[in-house]
Amino acid sequence: MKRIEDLTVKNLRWLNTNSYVLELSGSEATRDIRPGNFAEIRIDNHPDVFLRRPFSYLDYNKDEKTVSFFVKAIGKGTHKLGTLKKGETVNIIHPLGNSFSIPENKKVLITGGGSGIAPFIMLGRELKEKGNEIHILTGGRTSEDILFTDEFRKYGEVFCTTEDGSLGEKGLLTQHSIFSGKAFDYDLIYTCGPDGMMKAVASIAKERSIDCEASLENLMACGFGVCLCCIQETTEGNKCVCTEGPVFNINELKW
Amino acid sequence: MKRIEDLTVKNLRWLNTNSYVLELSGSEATRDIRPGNFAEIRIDNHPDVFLRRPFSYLDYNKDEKTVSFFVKAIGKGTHKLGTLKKGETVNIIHPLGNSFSIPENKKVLITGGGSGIAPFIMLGRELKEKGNEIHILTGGRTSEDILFTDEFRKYGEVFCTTEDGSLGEKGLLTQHSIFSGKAFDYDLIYTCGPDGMMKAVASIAKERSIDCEASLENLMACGFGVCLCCIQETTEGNKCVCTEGPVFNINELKW
Amino acid sequence: MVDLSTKIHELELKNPVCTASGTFGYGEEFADFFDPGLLGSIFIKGLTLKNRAGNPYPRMSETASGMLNAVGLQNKGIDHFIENIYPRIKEFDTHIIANVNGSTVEEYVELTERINELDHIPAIELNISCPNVKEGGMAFGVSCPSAVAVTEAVREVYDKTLIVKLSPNVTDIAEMALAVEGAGADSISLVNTFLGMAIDAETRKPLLSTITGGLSGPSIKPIALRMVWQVYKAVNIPVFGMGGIMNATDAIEFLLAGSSAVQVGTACFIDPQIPIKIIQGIEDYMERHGVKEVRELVGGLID
Amino acid sequence: MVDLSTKIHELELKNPVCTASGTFGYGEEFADFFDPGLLGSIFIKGLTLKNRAGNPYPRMSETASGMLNAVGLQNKGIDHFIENIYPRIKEFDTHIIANVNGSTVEEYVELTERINELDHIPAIELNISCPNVKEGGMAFGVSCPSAVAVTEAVREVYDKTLIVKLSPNVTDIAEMALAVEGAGADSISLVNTFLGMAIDAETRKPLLSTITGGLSGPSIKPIALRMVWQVYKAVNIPVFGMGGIMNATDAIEFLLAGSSAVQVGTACFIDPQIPIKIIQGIEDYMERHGVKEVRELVGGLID
Ligand SMILES: Cc1cc2nc3c(=O)[nH]c(=O)nc-3n(C[C@H](O)[C@H](O)[C@H](O)COP(=O)(O)OP(=O)(O)OC[C@H]3O[C@@H](n4cnc5c(N)ncnc54)[C@H](O)[C@@H]3O)c2cc1C
Ligand SMILES: Cc1cc2nc3c(=O)[nH]c(=O)nc-3n(C[C@H](O)[C@H](O)[C@H](O)COP(=O)(O)OP(=O)(O)OC[C@H]3O[C@@H](n4cnc5c(N)ncnc54)[C@H](O)[C@@H]3O)c2cc1C
Ligand SMILES: Cc1cc2nc3c(=O)[nH]c(=O)nc-3n(C[C@H](O)[C@H](O)[C@H](O)COP(=O)(O)O)c2cc1C
Ligand SMILES: Cc1cc2nc3c(=O)[nH]c(=O)nc-3n(C[C@H](O)[C@H](O)[C@H](O)COP(=O)(O)O)c2cc1C
Ligand code: FES
Ligand code: FES
Repeated sequence: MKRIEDLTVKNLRWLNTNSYVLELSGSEATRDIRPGNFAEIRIDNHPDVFLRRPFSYLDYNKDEKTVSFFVKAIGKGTHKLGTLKKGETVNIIHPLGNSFSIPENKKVLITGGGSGIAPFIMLGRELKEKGNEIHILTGGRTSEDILFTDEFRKYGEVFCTTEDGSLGEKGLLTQHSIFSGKAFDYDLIYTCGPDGMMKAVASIAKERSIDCEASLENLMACGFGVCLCCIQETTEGNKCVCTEGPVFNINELKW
Repeated sequence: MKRIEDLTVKNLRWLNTNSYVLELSGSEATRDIRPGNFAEIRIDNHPDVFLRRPFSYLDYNKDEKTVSFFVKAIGKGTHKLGTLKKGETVNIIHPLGNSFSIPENKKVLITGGGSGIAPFIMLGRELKEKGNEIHILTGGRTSEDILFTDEFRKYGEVFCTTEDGSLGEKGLLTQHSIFSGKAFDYDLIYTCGPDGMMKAVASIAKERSIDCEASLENLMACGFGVCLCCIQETTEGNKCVCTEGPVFNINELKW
Repeated sequence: MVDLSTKIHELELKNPVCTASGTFGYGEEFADFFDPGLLGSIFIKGLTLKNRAGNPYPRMSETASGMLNAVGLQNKGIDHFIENIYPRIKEFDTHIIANVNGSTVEEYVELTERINELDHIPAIELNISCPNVKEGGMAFGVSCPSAVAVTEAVREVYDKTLIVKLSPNVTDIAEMALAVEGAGADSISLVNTFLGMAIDAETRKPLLSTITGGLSGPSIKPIALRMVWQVYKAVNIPVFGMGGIMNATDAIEFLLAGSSAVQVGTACFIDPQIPIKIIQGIEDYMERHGVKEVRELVGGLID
Repeated sequence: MVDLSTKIHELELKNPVCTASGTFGYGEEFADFFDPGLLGSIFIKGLTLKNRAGNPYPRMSETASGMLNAVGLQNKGIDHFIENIYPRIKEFDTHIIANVNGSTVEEYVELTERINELDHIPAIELNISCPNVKEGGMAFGVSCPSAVAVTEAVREVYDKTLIVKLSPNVTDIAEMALAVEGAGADSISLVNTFLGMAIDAETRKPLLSTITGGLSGPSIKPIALRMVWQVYKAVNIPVFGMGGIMNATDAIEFLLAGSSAVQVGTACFIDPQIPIKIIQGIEDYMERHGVKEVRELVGGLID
């Protein structure tokens, strides 16, 4: 069930100069949250922000009734959201969208760039519970962008690339040696991040006939399937990213 | 000279449930400020406040480079302004408008209702410096609304009315016994407040052939004479309240 | 207790708060947020005869106090609607009103005939004002003769309540309203979106795939309100007013300007419960002002 | 160093940032804030032949991301202007452009003739789009024949640069633009304000003395931008674009849509220094994007 809730800022922690984790408490919706879902957050007190903004969950805690988000401050709304103080109220609609598939006892690769790593902590945890072997590959411009590696290590082996070579292998995410290695025998690849990165991962997956799921970040006006603004062209026609996505099997996408 | 300044909130003090004093520091404009002048304050971070809001000075301090305003929270902008915190920045254009006339060694009556008392502290001080005898009459709904009496007592005798009789005489400001007393021999009356009150004071003044100046609060879009939205009908045609006012001799007004 | 009911031709509305086509899906999408049966009526997403994919992505751009959309009437066509959606929503405890679109007069007529067969749809809203389709749509709504032609043709085959939705992208809205009244409309709804545009200065590209799109939200409210008032004064049929209604005060302003009922659009994206809050807010206002029947407010502007 | 200069007919502008009529007074009111001579040009407050008191108070109402005004061309008439104001402003180091208003074609012509005598006014802006006057004004700007009539008549007596300011309250702005181009206009400026309305729900009264007024500010930007783009594609004369420009990015969007220069209006009330900030912002943008001449941006939309 979708809910509209007024939640309380429990914590807002900047991780580096351009991203932060926003933790909200008081949610009755946690039991419905699945890895890949997102929320529509209303951003108040900004004269130029009219619509809500969609964010994937970073994590949630049923007992503490908290949900958290990893946000990259890229524009007016995300900057404004980053000025919230502990105790302030945030109005959110959630949980929204579909979720990643969770296989059992398979070997999977998670690839995330930028804010695209947000949905993968919850995914990693669930995948591990189901006995999957997990590799996590994250990419960024510099070492500053490589986040949550400690958390990811709880679920599997972590690899990374940076464009300046300051951490992990130097280059783009899809240039990582993992892709050329012999052990590239995954049953399923997950990807989320900039369009170019996701498409590159998808084309590798296709080439090797590996199943692949991508989480899209199309522009949204509503987030719950009524405005039809967020559509993605698929083999079955236009689909709503907010209700039929954000997770798509890449075979559906006309990439 | 009009200036656009970014000032710092030195203090914001609520006086009762619906009004506060906002003190700003860092102003280079204080030497140009005259009693009756006002400032156009930009109110940020409110999605529905587009234009600046005009406020008369409550006071200023040349040495400390501060200016202060007495604000009644009556709508969205004035409420928002009341949430400012010490250290935050406020953009203001000032000083604007004309000012009250300052006679010498005369007997004057100041009448102020609601936020209309704001301009009279500065006026009282200057009038006293010029050797005038000053009576100050303020009115409000209840005793809570009667403010700054200690300050006013420095400049002259203070009278007041409240509608509920909780302080001073019971009734409307113009029902005060001062108006029917024998000693109603003022050379000049000043008035600022709700339209109805000012008009009632003005009609008494006219009746007794006493000079009277009223400070108007017409709706303003710019505050410095270019939009022509704030006009007041006068005997000499439409005048701009923001440049040719806000202070008018009532003989000019078609009241 | 105040009386919120209002009447549009033969349509009795339990209250004057409806939701605008294209912003409320088929109503079911809001069932988690409130009971859609509480609304005055629901104007469902625009229908066409055949499946329409709509325009390419991107279709949306946020603007100052509003948004542009270029959806382009995406829907699966009338057959799909009748088979799959209608059965699910027909039992809502309020009126379902179909928003009818065509690229020719014949298409409008054929679609109307199909909808006419559906017992639980007591009214149609003839959309001659969609700015987001290449053929038909707004083209019908910006010239009197074509607006008259499509209204007359549809009137011919439709006996239930016929609402014609006007485009605000015209010089004289009252003239358009009079024309469609003369052509047999039972009611007029306005405004549809204003044709607008947004550009990304960094890339120098338009922000919508179609370059131009439809502007909605509070930014258009002052113009929409003026048009409703002009139309109210010009015609003798009831008006559904809309355009930027975000709260009960906005809705009351539209009633005062002459709307018999209002439609809430874009606001539903930001606060999906807003229609219910508006009903409540109108009730509060009426109690506060001693207004017994909401109908007293309609056209109640003191000018 | 980038080249900000642009040309409108015979008018060389040192930069494309001008200020809109009615929002910048006669320029002198801004002298405390910046040197008006730095502007591309100054469109001064609308002039009429005779003294005009304008409309009664109240004349202003704030709206979502904008404002309504009902000033109604208050000014002291051309004689007063020539005697008292012109001598003070004629030495500004930029072009002073007069905004010309009439209620009949003859008035427009007579006023133009008077202005023609003023050496330091190299151009006029024919305002056929003021929504706030009962006679003339917008009436000329919403029908092609009357727009043509007034433009032709004024062209007859005026050899300097003739800019015609269009009303956005029309069905087909490109058609209007083509008509006035055909009638001899050297340039087109748009948009004037949109006819809007505001109501106080508590008192049930209109918030403007004239009930309706002109909407300006960022709320209208998407529609204004679309109209500028349509006009740019339709005509061969240069365009002054305006409507809700609040910063350099907005101004660049108007340039990309086809404005040779822009006018900044309502924004001047909120930040009187904004025109200068916009000049600086355009310069920064050009440097960042390696654009050498601002003229390269005009109509540079990649569609
Ligand atoms: C399903 C989904 C999940 C997402 N999850 C995350 C996440 O976990 N962390 C994160 O940092 N970001 C996430 N995003 C992206 C995030 O929504 C945008 O970064 C945010 O909306 C930008 O808002 P802004 O006001 O800062 O940007 P603006 O200043 O408005 O614009 C900057 C850019 O942001 C993008 N944008 C603006 N509005 C929207 C919108 N309504 N929907 C989508 N994109 C928009 C546009 O590309 C625009 O050019 C997600 C997006 C989607 C659709
Ligand atoms: C010269 C002058 C001096 C003033 N001095 C003071 C003062 O010292 N202290 C004080 O508390 N108030 C003063 N006011 C009134 C003050 O400007 C308004 O109370 C304030 O603008 C209301 O803003 P708001 O957003 O809270 O109201 P809104 O929510 O916008 O509207 C509430 C009401 O406030 C009034 N209002 C709104 N905008 C303006 C505006 N731009 N100009 C004038 N009135 C407006 C309208 O009547 C409106 O109905 C003065 C006004 C003027 C013109
Ligand atoms: C995303 C979106 C889709 C719309 N689709 C339709 C439609 O299918 N048919 C129609 O008549 N109007 C459609 N409209 C217009 C609305 O019904 C309404 O007329 C307009 O948005 C103005 O009201 P608002 O400002 O309250 O949104 C749509 C509007 C939006 C924002
Ligand atoms: C208070 C006010 C007065 C105006 N007076 C005039 C005028 O005298 N002549 C004119 O052609 N336009 C006048 N305009 C319209 C502006 O020049 C401009 O076309 C319009 O405001 C749109 O631009 P903006 O959104 O940047 O303000 C006026 C606008 C405002 C807000
Ligand atoms: S965002 Fe509205 S339908 Fe997906
Ligand atoms: S407020 Fe603009 S002229 Fe007075």
